[in-house]
Amino acid sequence: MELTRILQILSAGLIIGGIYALIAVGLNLIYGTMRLLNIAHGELIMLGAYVTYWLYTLYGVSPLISMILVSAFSALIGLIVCWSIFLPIIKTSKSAAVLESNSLLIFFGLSVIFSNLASLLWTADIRGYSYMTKVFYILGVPLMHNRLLAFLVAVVVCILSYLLLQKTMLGKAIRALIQDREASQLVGINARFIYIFSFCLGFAMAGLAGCLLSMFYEITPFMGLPYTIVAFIVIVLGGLGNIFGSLMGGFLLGLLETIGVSLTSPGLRPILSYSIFILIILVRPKGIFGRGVY
Amino acid sequence: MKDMKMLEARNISKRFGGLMALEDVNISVAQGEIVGLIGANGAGKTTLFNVISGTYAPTSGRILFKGREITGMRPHEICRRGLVRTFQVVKPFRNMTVLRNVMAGKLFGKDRVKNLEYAREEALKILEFVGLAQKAHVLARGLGLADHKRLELARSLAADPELLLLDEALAGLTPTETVEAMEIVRKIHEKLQITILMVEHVMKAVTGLCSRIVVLHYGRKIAEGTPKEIAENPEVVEAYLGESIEA
Amino acid sequence: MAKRAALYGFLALILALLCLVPAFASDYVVSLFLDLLMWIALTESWIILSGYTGYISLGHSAFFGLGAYFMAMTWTHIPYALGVLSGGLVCLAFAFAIGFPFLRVRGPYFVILTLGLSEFTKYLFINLEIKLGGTVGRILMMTPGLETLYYSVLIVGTGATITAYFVKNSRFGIGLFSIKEEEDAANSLGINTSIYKWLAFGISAFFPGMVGAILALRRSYIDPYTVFSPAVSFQVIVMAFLGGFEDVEGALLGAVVLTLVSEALWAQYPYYYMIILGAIVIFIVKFMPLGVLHPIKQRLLKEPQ
Amino acid sequence: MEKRKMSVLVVVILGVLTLGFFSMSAPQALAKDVMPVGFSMSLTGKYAPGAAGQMQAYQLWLDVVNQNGGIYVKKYGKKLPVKFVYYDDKSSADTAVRVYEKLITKDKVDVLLSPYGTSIHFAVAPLAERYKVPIVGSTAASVKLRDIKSRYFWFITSCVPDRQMKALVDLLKYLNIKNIAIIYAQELFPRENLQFLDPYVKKAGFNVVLKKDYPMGAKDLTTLLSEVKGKKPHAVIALCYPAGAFTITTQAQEVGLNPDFLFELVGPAVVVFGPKFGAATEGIATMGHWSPKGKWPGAKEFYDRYVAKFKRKPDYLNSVLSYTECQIVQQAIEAVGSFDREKLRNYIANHEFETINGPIKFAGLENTKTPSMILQWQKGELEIIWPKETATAKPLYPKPPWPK
Repeated sequence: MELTRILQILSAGLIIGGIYALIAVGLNLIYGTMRLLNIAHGELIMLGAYVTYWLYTLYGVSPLISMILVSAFSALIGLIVCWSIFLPIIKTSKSAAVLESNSLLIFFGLSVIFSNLASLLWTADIRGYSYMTKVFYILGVPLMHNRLLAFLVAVVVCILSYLLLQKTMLGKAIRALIQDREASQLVGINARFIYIFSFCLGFAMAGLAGCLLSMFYEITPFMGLPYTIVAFIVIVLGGLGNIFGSLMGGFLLGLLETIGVSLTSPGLRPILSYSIFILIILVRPKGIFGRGVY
Repeated sequence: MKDMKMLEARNISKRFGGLMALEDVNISVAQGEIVGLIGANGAGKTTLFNVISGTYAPTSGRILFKGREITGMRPHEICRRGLVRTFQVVKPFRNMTVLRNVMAGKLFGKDRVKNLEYAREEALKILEFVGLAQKAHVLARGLGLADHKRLELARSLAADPELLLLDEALAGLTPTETVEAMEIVRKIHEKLQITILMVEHVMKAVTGLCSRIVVLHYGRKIAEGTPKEIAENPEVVEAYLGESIEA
Repeated sequence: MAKRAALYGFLALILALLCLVPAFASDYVVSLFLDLLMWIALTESWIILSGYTGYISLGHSAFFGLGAYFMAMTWTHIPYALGVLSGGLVCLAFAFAIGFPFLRVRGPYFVILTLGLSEFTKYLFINLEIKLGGTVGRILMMTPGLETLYYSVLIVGTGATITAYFVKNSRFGIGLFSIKEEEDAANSLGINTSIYKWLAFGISAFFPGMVGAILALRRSYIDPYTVFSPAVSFQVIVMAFLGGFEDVEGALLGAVVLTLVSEALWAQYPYYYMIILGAIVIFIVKFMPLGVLHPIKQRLLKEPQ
Repeated sequence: MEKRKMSVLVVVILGVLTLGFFSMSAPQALAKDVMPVGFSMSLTGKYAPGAAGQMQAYQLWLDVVNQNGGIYVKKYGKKLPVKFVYYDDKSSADTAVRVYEKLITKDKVDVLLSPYGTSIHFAVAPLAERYKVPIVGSTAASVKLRDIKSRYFWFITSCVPDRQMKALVDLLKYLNIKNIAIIYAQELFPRENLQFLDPYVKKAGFNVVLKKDYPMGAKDLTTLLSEVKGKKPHAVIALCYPAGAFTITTQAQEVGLNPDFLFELVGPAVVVFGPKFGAATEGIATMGHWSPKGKWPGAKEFYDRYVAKFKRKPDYLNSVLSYTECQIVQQAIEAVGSFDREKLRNYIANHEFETINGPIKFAGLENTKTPSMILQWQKGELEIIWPKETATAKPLYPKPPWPK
């Protein structure tokens, strides 16, 4: 195989992997700290994409600026949802199992509400816009500016969130909470604040991912579910609660998919990625990187 | 018959990655004995229990129960042969009633009772025996610690053990509760004729109940003998006991 | 005892009424009940594994789709009843085949693993279809009438409910609940946890296979995207959770409440009903965290819990 | 205690809702002064984006008819305004089947319109036969429709894969193309098209340099497209659905794949395609058999009204097919003069209809009157470029390079 083609495959894998990582890290943050499986994650991506789309088409706001606006908007949704629904429920839940199942239901309700609200407000039409469609060559590999941008932003945000967890006091507190909820509360960590913080951060990352994706994929009210499924698979591959694992898992899945496809047929991609996923979980029932925080 | 070996663990080693949790441990329990297993935290007591009861397979070594090999068997198979354990951190079936917890032991233990009604009657008898009968219909999660420990005992008894492994059945109890619990253990041994191997931190209980004591230290057996011999063993005193035995 | 007899009588009466539905109701009502019974069958069978052992499965759509495809492939070659039954048996066999390794995986990992399974089977069938038939999707001709399908689903739904009831109140059921509460302790207490989970998984897969087989004929057109849709699994979970997650009655009530409420809303507010439904789900969880049945039950039993 | 009360309240509310639903009476059967027309629509779920164009076409027809005071029905001696009775089928075939059962047996509507999409058409078709109700299908295309063997169901589209692919290959021959690459989605319609494309291609003696499939929902086709580019085909035939068309159009620009002829099966006729890709649409061809410039009565008028009402263009496939369907139903009612199902059926089966898409006549289930056509984006409009008889513009060949 010629070199440019190999590079092409690798770059495609890395780009899609970077976006997977961004989506998965946001999801895992919420799972890790609160043990809540957010099945409305894809719907937040959808909302982020719509907000970017409308800001761009109606007011000409550049998606570069929207990245910040959308993140803030999603964080605000996170704040409202967390404060009005989840904090009271965490307080009153009788056991972890009840909490886990009830949160699943609530997120299910939210995802239904979000996607149908979007469809009601903006119709179910497919939407999209073109932004930064100039092509750029790196080592002979063509890349569209918007995808390169999305990749860079995703990676930077993932690394920043990783550094946040590693280097700051807040990050240490979050990691402590992920590792041992009770012990961390004993040493005086304000769990309530961290819940809200990680909830908002997770939501903001989903919104941001939506903003990035909207630059090159089509937008519909029901686009969320496939992203949720991918995010689930990535966080399980990397280990639940393991942020570093999600980052790696995202890239791993992205590369596996593109490399696998180039060796076989694109039609086999889903079979390939799901069978690899199933095999990995059967061999390592706690993900490749296991639980724990790096 | 008194000297028949109920349990024989020969040259047990267990390695977790680079950590040697048990190294060449030999331990045997004769029928009718109460043997105490002591050692500091991390000495490998619970690991030894896990290996004997089948939760972990040993890295090397053999385990014989009533002269038959049980090495590598799964926990339920070992239980059905009459070797039943309790857990240090109690593991009741929280959302089932106390009675159902004990019925589970009756249904799946050595007797493998098929009839639910019969199991219920038997379970009630056992609850009576450990003094938990009046709470038979309470959900297990509503019990206090002392009752949880009793329930743990009752559930294990329901499985009809010949050898009972008690993992810190007395830990965390108040002095009065400890005395009551010791009484139950004694009753189990004397009335039900069940052989007992117990891990215990409460030295009063160990010396009061056990005819023989084995001491583990960093995964190795460093001493074995009567309570008196152990108390006078300088190596043990240095490693672990020290002042607590005098107290 | 008298109370129990009254209850049995009541249930028999309901069953008899259900049998009579096609005789006096319009086709629309029959099809509504068919839908309802389908969800009952799916939810009741789901709780046999997930409600009783706590292994929450998103794999129901895999079994549903497998049953549907089995029927689509054998339709007109083998008799209807045999096709439905074998649809279930194929799923049972499939669940048994994958059960041991799958059920070693616990907690949320199991949830996602089963989601992966149902997606995997979906794409497997897409590729198989292309290899075998050249296209994706099949049309089924000369399908049985609404009444036949209705009675079939009635039988399967009743069967699933009765099975769920007897499993729960049996020695087997106590074993399953012990696994849910403390798997290690259950194992140490003599329960062969792997076999128990494995059996529950198989039984739980049997019914959606049959339902899928029947529903394939009702749709008369199937393709992998629609029959392996994860929506089936999600809806089953919502119903089971609403009902309180581990009760035969709860699953029944959850299925009935969600189906009827969504039907009532759906006919009235075609654009809003999903939003209202989502809000209702959140509302119920917020104010009845143990399911809709729980407060009623508490009131009836006056049991301090 | 608060909580307990709350839960009881919830149960009561749910109960009332449910009861209210069941006690709801059927539509009033008083003097006949309105004509209920029923259908199921994918308002939510995965088909919702495509179904929007159909729903709007129905609404436009409703407006047009009711502005004239309704449809004249001889039996009642007056014009009856149309009232829609429709439900959301959540993009699920089960629900759609229930909707039609409800419309027929409970709501007792006078006439039925079709649902959205091939799979739901297939699920609903047996009902037409069972209840002997005529339904004119719109947004469905598959060779399998010929297997349905219903006397009460028809399909308008001429995008039936065998005919469509023949038209495509004829065009390719006309353009004198030699090397072609085929990429196709793993879905019913694209696969069916491939089935028929293959033999035509073989017969025409084209050189197929690449033929690969991709899964539905694939988000990254750059590797596939750069492989295609490496083979240097003259024509790229993408048998895709709208999502794939978006991805292919974007990523073909990215990898610099610019064949002389680019055909994307379904997608370029979707309303948002033009606004999204702007100048990049130039030269992209797709299937379809309508254009406002077509020499058919009412075509332009339909287009203008649609744009005026919805502030957007109609979907050249879904909206037009659905509107055509309404026209056929309307003409049948006017001719028969009642809602007698058997008479309506016979009329639809045996007569020719004048529509915004030209004359339509059914042979069996299929509309054989309308030829299969190829559309192409030219200067921001979709033009019919094939066959020559209905063409509104000449084919633009070779396709110009992507805009910088």
